[in-house]
Amino acid sequence: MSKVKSIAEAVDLLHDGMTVMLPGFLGVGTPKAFIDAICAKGIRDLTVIYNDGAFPDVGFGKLVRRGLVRKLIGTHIGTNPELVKLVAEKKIDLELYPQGTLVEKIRAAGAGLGGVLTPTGVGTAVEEGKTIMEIGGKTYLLELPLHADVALLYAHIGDTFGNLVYRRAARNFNPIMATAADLVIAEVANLVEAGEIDPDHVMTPGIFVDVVVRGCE
Amino acid sequence: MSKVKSIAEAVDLLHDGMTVMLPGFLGVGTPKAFIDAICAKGIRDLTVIYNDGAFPDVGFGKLVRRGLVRKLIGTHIGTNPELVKLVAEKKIDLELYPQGTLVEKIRAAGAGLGGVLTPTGVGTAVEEGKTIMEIGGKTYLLELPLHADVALLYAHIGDTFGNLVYRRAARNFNPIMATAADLVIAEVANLVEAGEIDPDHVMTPGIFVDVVVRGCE
Amino acid sequence: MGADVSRELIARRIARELKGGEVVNLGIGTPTLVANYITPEMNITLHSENGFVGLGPAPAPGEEISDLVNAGGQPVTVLPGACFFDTAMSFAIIRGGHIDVTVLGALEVDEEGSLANWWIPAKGGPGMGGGMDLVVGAKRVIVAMEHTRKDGTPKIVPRCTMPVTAKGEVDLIVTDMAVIEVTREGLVLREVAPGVSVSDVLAKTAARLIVPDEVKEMVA
Amino acid sequence: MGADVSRELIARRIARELKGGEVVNLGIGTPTLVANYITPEMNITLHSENGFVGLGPAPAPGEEISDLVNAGGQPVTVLPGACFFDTAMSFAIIRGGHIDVTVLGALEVDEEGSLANWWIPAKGGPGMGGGMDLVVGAKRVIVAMEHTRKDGTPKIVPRCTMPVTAKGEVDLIVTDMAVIEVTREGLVLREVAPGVSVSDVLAKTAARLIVPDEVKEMVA
Repeated sequence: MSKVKSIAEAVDLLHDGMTVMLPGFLGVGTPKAFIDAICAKGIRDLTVIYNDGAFPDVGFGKLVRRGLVRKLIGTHIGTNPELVKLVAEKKIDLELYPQGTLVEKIRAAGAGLGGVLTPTGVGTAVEEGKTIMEIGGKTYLLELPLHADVALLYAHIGDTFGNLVYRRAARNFNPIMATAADLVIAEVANLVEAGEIDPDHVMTPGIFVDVVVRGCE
Repeated sequence: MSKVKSIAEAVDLLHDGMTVMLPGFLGVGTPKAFIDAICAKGIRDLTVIYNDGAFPDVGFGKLVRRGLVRKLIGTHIGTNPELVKLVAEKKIDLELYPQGTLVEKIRAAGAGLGGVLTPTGVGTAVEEGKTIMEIGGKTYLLELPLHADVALLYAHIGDTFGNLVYRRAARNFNPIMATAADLVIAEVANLVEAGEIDPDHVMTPGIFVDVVVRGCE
Repeated sequence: MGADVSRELIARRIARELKGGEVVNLGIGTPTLVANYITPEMNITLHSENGFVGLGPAPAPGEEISDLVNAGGQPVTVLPGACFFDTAMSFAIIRGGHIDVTVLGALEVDEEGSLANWWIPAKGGPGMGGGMDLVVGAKRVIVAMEHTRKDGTPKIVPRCTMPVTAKGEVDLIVTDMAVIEVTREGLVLREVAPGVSVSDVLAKTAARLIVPDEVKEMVA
Repeated sequence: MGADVSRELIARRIARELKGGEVVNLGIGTPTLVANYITPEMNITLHSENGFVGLGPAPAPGEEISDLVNAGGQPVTVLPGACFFDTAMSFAIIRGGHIDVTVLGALEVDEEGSLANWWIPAKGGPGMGGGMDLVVGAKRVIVAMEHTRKDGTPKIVPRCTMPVTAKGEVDLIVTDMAVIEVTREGLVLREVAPGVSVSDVLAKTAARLIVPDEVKEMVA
């Protein structure tokens, strides 16, 4: 049974106020066509889990410019001066984590873990409000799972069952975010039939993916 | 710089009393030639981290039959009656974890985490002696990292830099164990030059692998 | 009813519980037989905890592939759309709630839906393998087992006496005699096997069973 | 000394710290320049935290590949033996101690080897990105920076005044004026740049510096 839908059908599954996981690193690995569709429809008040600020006219930056983002949960916003300004003016909320912590929080949600202990951030502002544990003479912060309503993935190849293959550095957060949202939509540059991808080369199992849409390169 | 050595050279890096990570599931994914070399040399008093009991004449079972194993850290021994008997006679120590817990403990060691919280085992004999934490109304066990002196991997393809590709269900514990031992030795069925494997298809980055040996299919 | 016939009855009945699009893990033994009653039209994806989804039937003799076995170590095939992954991902799938239904055997099940299906090795049992994660992580847990031990003593008990695999995780028990649902109120008898009466089931069950007005005949 | 010349001096000096077989992560800015002084014979593997090892030089104009950028977002190439992975693996490599050396810039470093290189965004800074994990996880942390701010005030201070990236993790500080080692006893001045005297360095350093009998000239 094919999971392929049109972008219009898939965007209809979203609504204002959602928490959205968006993979990507400075825009690489972020779905392009799907972001444009969200901007066109104007789905707003979004909490976005995304690594960085991207650039003002790229990926996540487009959502910011279009005024659709209420809050960013990420690691770094320095590449997007528009976002930096909006955060300073308190027009967009910002929740920061070290990058390795952000990805482990997402993985924990997807993997059914109640949390992980990381040494990153000990003795810094990052530890504020967190449970601190000492184990074997070393200090760790307890970081809790981070889950989303929807994850919007980008893959180089996808099949009709939702099996995905990423290309080069566009992989980044995609395989992890695929595991941690109630609804998972994948924009794929190249759509193939189930069975056409070598089962050893699949990077995200299709069982995680609910909807596949055709995107662009 | 090539990491390729002969099996004899690689076995010389091992010594009695080591803690050894051995990937595999009922023998599939376990290095064959390297196990035979350990049996031939008689490296003994080993603590082996391995999922199951394998079978008496397969993989880990060969180490047991040869009398080289002092302790197994695993999840299930029922397929190997010789091992069951040795455990019952207290000739081999046994430390059991749920399979998902075992792999997370190994991953935590490799990923620099101080531990993970899992719901698996709560309210059972598995929780004995462990820190129990309640988070958001759900109960979890704190499971600590598990590290080894050496990991002995098995890959279908490996290059001279140690990049590895596994085949089908032989992947199992290999990629995780690759990250959590001081010394990592990979037996590869097919040895190629660095650069011959598509960088998107590599399943274990060569930076984890210290020594590559040629094995058999 | 012979053991084979009763195993088949259990497997067929459980297959009817599965819904289109579900991801299912079948344990070793009777649960494995459920696969025989899953048709392609049912659109079920089988997960194998040793590292793949898309588990297919056994290969033709001579066509076994050494690296492709199921969680019981038997040669298998994969279907189009299958994919392989490592153990960390396999158990992230399991523990993370991405398995819709797990079917597994049990030595005991109790009124709270706790089950025992492994034994402390010091007492002669094999260890828990992946079973504890499956029972805790799957959205729905179905136990497939004979209603009693070989000596006729009940396996459905007020409170497990053996080391439990998990507490309160079982949703449905399917035996050669009955289908029993685990509810907040306790164990509810939903169906009895052909030729088995409600009083037969009550006689072979040590746990308290709630018997509603309507108890259907088990259709397999 | 012009800014370019001093950045080059710092980068060349740091390249001399790297040993054969090491896995190295280079931060944005001056640290990136270190790559210009790493030869293939040195057998160094560069890690890029956005998801690969085997980072190579910039591509020829027109040969950029959209999915292949470094952690600064610039088009790059990969060398034979490179491989790609996801962010979870990238930071498992970082936090798990599989990076031998990380080189990064800093706004402040103090006597305990703590460093500040990000700013709380409410105060106008960008966020920590992957820097905190790198500093905590790498076996060896080398700071590459100008010895003072543009206004001439010292960046090497008794105690960081800005939000720290990590406590006590810095091993070596390489500036346009000096090479300073962080030891249990405190900061030890190991080398001074050509044309710079020990007293020049002391004058531009707010932290206490231990000056051993022998202070070498920085060889780049």
